[in-house]
Amino acid sequence: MTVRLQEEDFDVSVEAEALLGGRDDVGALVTFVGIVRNRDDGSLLSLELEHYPGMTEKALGSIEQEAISRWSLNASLIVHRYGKMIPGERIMMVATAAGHRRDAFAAAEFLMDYLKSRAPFWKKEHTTTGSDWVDALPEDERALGRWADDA
Amino acid sequence: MTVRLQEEDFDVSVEAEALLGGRDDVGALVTFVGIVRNRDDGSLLSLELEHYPGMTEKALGSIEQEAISRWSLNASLIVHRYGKMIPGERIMMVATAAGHRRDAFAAAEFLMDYLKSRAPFWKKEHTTTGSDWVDALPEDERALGRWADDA
Amino acid sequence: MASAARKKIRVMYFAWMRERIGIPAEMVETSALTVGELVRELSTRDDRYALAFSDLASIRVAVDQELSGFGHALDDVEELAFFPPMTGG
Amino acid sequence: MASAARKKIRVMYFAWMRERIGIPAEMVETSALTVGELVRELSTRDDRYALAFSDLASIRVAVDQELSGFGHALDDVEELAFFPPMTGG
Repeated sequence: MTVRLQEEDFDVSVEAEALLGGRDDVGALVTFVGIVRNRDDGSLLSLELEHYPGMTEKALGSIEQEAISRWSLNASLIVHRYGKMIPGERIMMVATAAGHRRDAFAAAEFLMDYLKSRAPFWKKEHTTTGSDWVDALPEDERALGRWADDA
Repeated sequence: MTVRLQEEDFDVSVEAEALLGGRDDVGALVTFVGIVRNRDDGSLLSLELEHYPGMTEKALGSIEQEAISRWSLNASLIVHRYGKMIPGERIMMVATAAGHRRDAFAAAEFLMDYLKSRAPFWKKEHTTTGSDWVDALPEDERALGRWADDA
Repeated sequence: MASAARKKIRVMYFAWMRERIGIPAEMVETSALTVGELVRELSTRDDRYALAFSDLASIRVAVDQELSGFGHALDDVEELAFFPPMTGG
Repeated sequence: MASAARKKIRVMYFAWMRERIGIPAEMVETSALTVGELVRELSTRDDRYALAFSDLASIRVAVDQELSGFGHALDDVEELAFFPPMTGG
């Protein structure tokens, strides 16, 4: 159960290998990778990711603990980058390892939903016409609702 | 949109890189990796995977087409191995790339649910006490039900 | 009523169907009209076939590489496959 | 009624809160009892603060690195942070 903040890129295979660590009780590994997506008109130059050092680790750690208490997981990982990235670059990843695929899928979606709205990250977009902070989406906040029944 | 059957192992990062191919319109990449899971008592020696050459490619191809018609995907991939594997080895993977995480997650789960029950693969377990074919699970068949409403 | 023409069909067996029958595939000449009729024909051949086909609920059938059912007609069918429920992934 | 003791709190600003106020963090001495009272105090300082805190619905607050609300009491609080809704992932 690991949380890591870093400026540099990561390799999904290397992270997955470290997560599994040669164990043979895992049947399902789900990974999610968030990537800097260009705008339809190609106008995005770069994305700048700011975070709140200290709180970020705490928030991600408690989201991960919540996932562990809800699903039967063998291991999980959150890696999130900060700083400047260009379109096509990896921003972050989560990985969940479980005996069965249902647990791995549900926990990965849960981690993403909470990370989106409850972990202190902010994105600023630099485009050909200026720079602006990305607005939070109402659907990201609403997405948390679907986990409430299981609480 | 690719389907590949092979005896040899695969590398998730290499597959993901090939899938994204430098494009910058992808915001979310979900991968699922199925792994040979040992039994709780450690008695599994190996898993043998048989498939129906010809039909496998057709079945996986049509499952993938169905996913493409239901969700907004940029790209998808199914790699499935056959032959003999030991506990801890990768059996198969699916990857789905989309603008948004909802589509990528839902399509990956859909691909897995259909692949489990509708693609011609059979697993035989070789254990310290004998060999036997793995039974299909009723919940895998039931899992298909949740996609029926969207049809 | 048209008389049933004899036709040749490639029949394949997978997983424990293959093991119980003892061969992975064979050419079968039959005048059966449906998959179900062919199954009854095969079942009478010998004990191996009878045992392999004894519980139809646990057997799936593919007609020309598409999942199908025992009621499927055999006209123009080139390849049939019998196997247990699938367990990939 | 206990008189409100003066206390020192580290106040941090992120994303457009940081940009509008012009600094990432500062030590604030206050006798405010709640986060909301402190916000009203800060808002009266100058236009930058007034603008930054003008729409509370679009501001989130963390008290000692835990998401909290404007009604939270300031007793024993060491670190406060104000920022827009989060957009990670």
